[in-house]
Amino acid sequence: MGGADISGRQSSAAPFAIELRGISKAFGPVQANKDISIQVAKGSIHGIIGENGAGKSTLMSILYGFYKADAGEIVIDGKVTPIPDSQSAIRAGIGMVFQHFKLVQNFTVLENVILGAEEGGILARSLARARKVLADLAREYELDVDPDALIEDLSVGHQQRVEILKALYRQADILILDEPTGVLTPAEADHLFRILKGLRDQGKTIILITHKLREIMETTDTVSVMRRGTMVATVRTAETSPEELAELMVGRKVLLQVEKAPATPGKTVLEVENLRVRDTQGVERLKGINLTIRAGEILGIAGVAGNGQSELLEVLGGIARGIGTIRLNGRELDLTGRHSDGQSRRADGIAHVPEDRQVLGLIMDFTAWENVAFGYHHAPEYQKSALLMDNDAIRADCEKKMATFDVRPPIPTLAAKNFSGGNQQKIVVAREIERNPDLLLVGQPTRGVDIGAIEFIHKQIVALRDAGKAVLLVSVELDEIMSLADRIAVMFDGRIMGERLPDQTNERELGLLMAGVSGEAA
Amino acid sequence: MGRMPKWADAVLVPLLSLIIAFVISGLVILAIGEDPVEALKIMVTGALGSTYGWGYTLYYATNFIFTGLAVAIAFHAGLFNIGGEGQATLGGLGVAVACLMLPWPHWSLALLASVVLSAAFGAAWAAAPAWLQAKRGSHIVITTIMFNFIAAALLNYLLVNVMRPRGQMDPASARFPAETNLPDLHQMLGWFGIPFAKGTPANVSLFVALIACVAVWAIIWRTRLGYEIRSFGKSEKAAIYAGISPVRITMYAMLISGALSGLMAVNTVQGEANRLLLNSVEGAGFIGIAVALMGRSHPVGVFFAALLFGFLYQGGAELALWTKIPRELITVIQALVILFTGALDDMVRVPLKRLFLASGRGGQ
Amino acid sequence: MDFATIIQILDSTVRLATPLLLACLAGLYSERSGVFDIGLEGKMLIAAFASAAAAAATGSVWLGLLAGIFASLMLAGLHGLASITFRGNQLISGVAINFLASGLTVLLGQKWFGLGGRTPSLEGAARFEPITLPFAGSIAPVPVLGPIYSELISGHSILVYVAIALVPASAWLLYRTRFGLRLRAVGENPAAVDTAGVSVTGIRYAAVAITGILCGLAGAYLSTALAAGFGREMTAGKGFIALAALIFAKWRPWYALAACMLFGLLEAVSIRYQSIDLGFVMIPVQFTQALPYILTVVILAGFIGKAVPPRAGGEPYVKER
Amino acid sequence: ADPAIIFDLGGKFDKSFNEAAFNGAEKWAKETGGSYKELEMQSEAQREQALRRLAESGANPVVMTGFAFGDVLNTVAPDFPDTKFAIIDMVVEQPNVKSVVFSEHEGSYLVGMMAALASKTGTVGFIGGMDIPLIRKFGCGYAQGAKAANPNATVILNMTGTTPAAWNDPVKGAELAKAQKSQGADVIYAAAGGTGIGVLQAAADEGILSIGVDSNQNHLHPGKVLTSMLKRVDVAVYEAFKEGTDLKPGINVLGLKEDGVGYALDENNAPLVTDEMKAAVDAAAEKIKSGELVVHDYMSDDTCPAANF
Ligand SMILES: Nc1ncnc2c1ncn2[C@@H]1O[C@H](COP(=O)(O)OP(=O)(O)OP(=O)(O)O)[C@@H](O)[C@H]1O
Ligand SMILES: Nc1ncnc2c1ncn2[C@@H]1O[C@H](COP(=O)(O)OP(=O)(O)OP(=O)(O)O)[C@@H](O)[C@H]1O
Ligand SMILES: [Mg+2]
Ligand SMILES: [Mg+2]
Repeated sequence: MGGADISGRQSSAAPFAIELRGISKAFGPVQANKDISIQVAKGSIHGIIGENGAGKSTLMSILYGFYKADAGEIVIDGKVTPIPDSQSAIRAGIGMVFQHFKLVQNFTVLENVILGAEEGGILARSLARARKVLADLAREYELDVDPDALIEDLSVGHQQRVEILKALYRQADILILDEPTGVLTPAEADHLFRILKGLRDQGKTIILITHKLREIMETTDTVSVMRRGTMVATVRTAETSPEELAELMVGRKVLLQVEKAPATPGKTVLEVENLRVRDTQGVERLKGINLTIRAGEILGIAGVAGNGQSELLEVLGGIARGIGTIRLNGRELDLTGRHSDGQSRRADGIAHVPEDRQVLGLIMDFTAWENVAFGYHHAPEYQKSALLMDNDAIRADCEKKMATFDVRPPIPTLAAKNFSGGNQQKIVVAREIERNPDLLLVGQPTRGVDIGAIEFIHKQIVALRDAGKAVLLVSVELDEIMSLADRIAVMFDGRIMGERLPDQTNERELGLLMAGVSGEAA
Repeated sequence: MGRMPKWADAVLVPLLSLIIAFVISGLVILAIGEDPVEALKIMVTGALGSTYGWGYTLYYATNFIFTGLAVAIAFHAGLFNIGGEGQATLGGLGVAVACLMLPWPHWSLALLASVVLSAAFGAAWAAAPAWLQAKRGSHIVITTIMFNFIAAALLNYLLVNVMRPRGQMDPASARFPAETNLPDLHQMLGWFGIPFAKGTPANVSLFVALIACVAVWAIIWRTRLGYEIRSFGKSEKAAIYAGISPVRITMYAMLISGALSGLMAVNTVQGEANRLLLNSVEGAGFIGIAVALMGRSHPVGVFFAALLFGFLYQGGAELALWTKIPRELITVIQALVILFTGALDDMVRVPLKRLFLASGRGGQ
Repeated sequence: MDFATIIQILDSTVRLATPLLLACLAGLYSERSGVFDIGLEGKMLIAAFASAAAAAATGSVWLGLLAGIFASLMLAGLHGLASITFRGNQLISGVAINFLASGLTVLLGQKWFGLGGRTPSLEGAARFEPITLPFAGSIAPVPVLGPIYSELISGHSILVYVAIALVPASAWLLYRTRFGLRLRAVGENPAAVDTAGVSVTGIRYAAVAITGILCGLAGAYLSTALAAGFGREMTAGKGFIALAALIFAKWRPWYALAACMLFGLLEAVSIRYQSIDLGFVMIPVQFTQALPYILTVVILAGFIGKAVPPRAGGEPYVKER
Repeated sequence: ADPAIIFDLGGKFDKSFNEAAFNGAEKWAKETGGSYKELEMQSEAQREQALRRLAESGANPVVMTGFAFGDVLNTVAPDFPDTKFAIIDMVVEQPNVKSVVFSEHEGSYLVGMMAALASKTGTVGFIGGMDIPLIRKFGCGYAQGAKAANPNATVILNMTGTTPAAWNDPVKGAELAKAQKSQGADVIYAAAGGTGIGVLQAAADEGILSIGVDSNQNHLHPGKVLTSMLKRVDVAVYEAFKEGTDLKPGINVLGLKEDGVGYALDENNAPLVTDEMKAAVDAAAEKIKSGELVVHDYMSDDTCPAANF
């Protein structure tokens, strides 16, 4: 049963494994899913792609009974099957691996696997049986994990295996995976896809959500594209191209190339030597980073999420502590002491557009004007006297920034949470760039931001560079790095795997570096 | 619009919750065989019908303003300080030390000293739980509860073994010198020729409380510290990003909170009893929770909520005096207010939100 | 201190630790399921009142016990409603419940009995009498073992034995059964339980109900076994000591037994000795009384063995924001 | 004007001190058909408000039970020169205050004798409420009586606590009684307000004798309460109410001679009290009344010849 004839099997007579009809779901004022219908054939891998916030996870959570749809019906194997809760989904043979794992951290693998699927009131028997079943599954699908290990001691890849084992233990025929590779190394991802293909060949139906077109093209049989809560198309993978999918996803022709003059780097602004950072669990996340950025230069950091980029931004931005040396304009920065916090970094001339604007960059309940002072509330121009802040001055400043950055609606008293994602990002970028810092840290500047805003934000970053400032750009979007950065460093497992110039490299080479294959070997 | 307007969340929700609490309280009165309307009448005339009643109502309200502000400012920092009892207990100790230590020539100087010491003692008692929360992650709710009990034991020890004058039977400190006695409203209004009942405990501390209201308002909404406290309370992660130290803010917020609780003792210990008694706090620390919840942690709201509870307290005392309804009725009302405005908030808010959403959609 | 005195103090410890143990185990269920409960005190209080009132009215301590459990369950249900269904603040709900119990017991007591919040004294079948275990009389003269069996182990009311039996029972339930697995999971990561097809709400309500029942036992013990009737505020902070014991015990049944016995011992000692002379220093009774709270703070501070509460504790389970 | 009475923290149904006062007031009401205002203290800090409110409402005289009112009364009485106050168990020297104090040591002496005579072990116990000189006065008189009846008697003395909570902790009272029993005591005298209820209960449970206080508590556990030390608070209240607005200020000491204290004998304890016991005790009572026998008052010099506190 080869992958090639799968699409051929979709005769209209055979019932689909899954059919969703007219699903709608709103979270308060946000319409996450609008009248969505799809059909997935039995024994196929069906991909779903779409931008952040397009509603993919919501749709799958409805299929799994985690959320209740406002309207629509679910048909499993040709039968209308109401799925009001996860119990019903499990009974209907559906298993789901969530984007954020649903595991009990201080339980063993075995306990997590039997949770909710125990036999009888007493555990001993269930545990014994599960141990046997797990051993069988491990042999069958290369899914081995130590059944007695605590989840908190497992790597992310292994935790994901536990999630898959959970579903298989419940004899799921339909397996949903929500962005399973976001946290995996390329090798782990390959392993996962081998498993998925194996499962498909056993007749199981798989729905795979991912942002990565390469994975869609390599793994799926059919693919659906979502945009802003609606289903825009379902096509056979064999009959489409990455370009077409990207266009469907975004709603217009993509591939933006940033207009920018060649860089004219000046003196060295930032020097990082042998920087090491441990997270709260004591795991070393940065394992000796060395890099420099010069004035008038954008250094792009590429890499799969979770390889230390966040920690790098955090330690530079004064959120995390580390050891090693960081020099800014030749002056050594404090990495552990009193002057290692965000306030000191700002005073040193470092501005930071954080990766997650809603969690870090903004106080969602604060008004726009309060957010404009966020982090700069000690700035002299915002003070009325030694004790009191000058709220009028901040409001006036906010109005100015809103005008410059075209924030809509330009109402300083509106709470941050009431702006759309793109406009929230503009507020953050305005706040940080307008400080005219010596070094700008930017993390995922355009995540979840529409194309118009992307162009605008990119232009602002380039303008800052042209004003002779240094920029450190972290992004998981290779396109963004390629088009914006003057120099690219690739991070893998807490180390810099190598540096390349954008016009002397290609996505393949960068991809290999991102996968941990060192530059010399590549 | 389709969204719940701000005023509805700030005023309508607590008001509806309050009404539910009062309706249930009325049912409780009916259940014990009394007439709720009659009870309300007694409460209103007893608490608000004369300057005498007002004297007590304002006296109690003064306590609740202090403890309400204390809870509110901690709420702004995302901290739940239920240690007001203990902090006010220690504040009382501060007042006693201030009044007994030096011979003060005039009440104003004594007031200054007791304000400083009561605030300092209250803040000190809040410092340990704050530090443990900030540095060691010990849950501040539990530690402040524990510190309430420890404070009670400490005061008990001090009053029985250290501060009780020889020959006195009840565990209380010596009487404070007459020079430290604070002028009451009768005296103060008398300066302006306004008549006010004699012998009520409302005193100059009321004005200290009002000043505290303004000060807390200014701190929260007008200073950098307040800005940082609010930021930290909304999102600890974002606060760290902005360079706001969680340890520092936890400490400051709790120190201010403890100081406010401690200040309450100026009213009860120096303003009323003129000596340190075993339990002069009498649950005001807990009522602060209800006051802050109802007042939505805003000083203006706290002021009105404190007045309401002052009214309930004085009204309740009158009820106990003139009817068969025990004073514990007030405890029940207080419980219901906390329950409905604090814990069952969503019971009112969610349907209200839906109503606004529906009316918004219908209007479009 | 002679042997007989030690036996007496330990005997008293067992009696005084029993309400703590029942309340502590009660809290354990709720908190293990992720619902913080600082309303143990209130539930105990209302149960103490209801059982004494019902026992006084009916003359049967068993009916009293049922009434106590029922009353405590009502408050537990209220806490569940606030913290599970309406996703309110669990701590605030707990505070409210304590006040509610404190007010209602006096209000109702005054209405029914007119004794200023007290219930009439209970006698005979309206009280739990001490049980003499078999052979207690005949073994008594045996040195050491005799007094230990006949005075320390024998001669307590049935609820004391129930409380102690509940320790292994709880340990078994929590760690060896399906219900226990789900209960612990729901306190650690409710989303994991939800996606595994088990109702988070159901488990949490079940846990809160068990808490209600056990607090009912604790309250009934106070007013119908330890004392002979209800007096206002008769729990006098025992619910908070139980809470302290729960933290001290790191939310585990066997540790809970040890913690409650320790705190019971402190109480027994502080009743007997107004101050303890250690030769070089006098320990005032107030210190002994405050020791449970001080120890809990020390434990919470993590200087000796950190107490990590259930990870999802205190947070309502919210799927859709 | 109606008279008024304020009960202290234990409440008017404490079966002891406050209840005695209540009974006195009730007796007055029944005899005269008059009505009176009453108030129960619920917290320490409320005292002044309660006192003022009653005085203000026109009640006269205002009677209060308990030493704890002393300090407050001192400040309130001058504000109401036309109102008469009576305080029990405390001396307040104000022109409009009548202070009633009792010679509890005399009554305690008598029940101490009875305890020693009834004891088979030669060990008797005393459980006081809050540890204050007043309660030590009880304990000291009791110990003197016990030693007088049996010079070899051992008297175990315990106090429940140091705060007003000690008046209302039956569980603690019961635990203390059990502890005393294990030390050999077979008669225990409780002078501890509501806490005493627990002492009497535990003594009955454990099969030993107890002695009640203030009111006649013999009926609480018929046949198990040896006697009760009567303190005629009821008489004091009754008298004060009867005097009404003509209440005579000054200090009033009520001892055995004035029938202010005594011991209770009724059908509940008749089987327990032998004729010899009664004879011995009554003889001592006569001697005290005549002044031939002086029982040492602890509060006169803070010492006790018969016991160590
Ligand atoms: N529990 C929730 N409560 C409220 N709003 C939600 C919730 N979950 C999702 N949303 C909103 O619904 C919309 C769709 O979200 P969803 O998570 O389904 O997107 P997605 O396509 O999976 O995005 P991503 O690629 O970032 O995972 C977003 O606007 C999101 O903010
Ligand atoms: N939680 C919320 N509460 C109230 N209004 C909201 C909320 N979330 C979004 N909105 C409103 O809904 C509108 C759409 O928001 P959304 O984030 O979906 O925009 P978007 O289409 O993704 O825009 P962008 O491309 O800029 O991210 C915005 O105008 C915003 O004001
Ligand atoms: Mg998603
Ligand atoms: Mg968006």
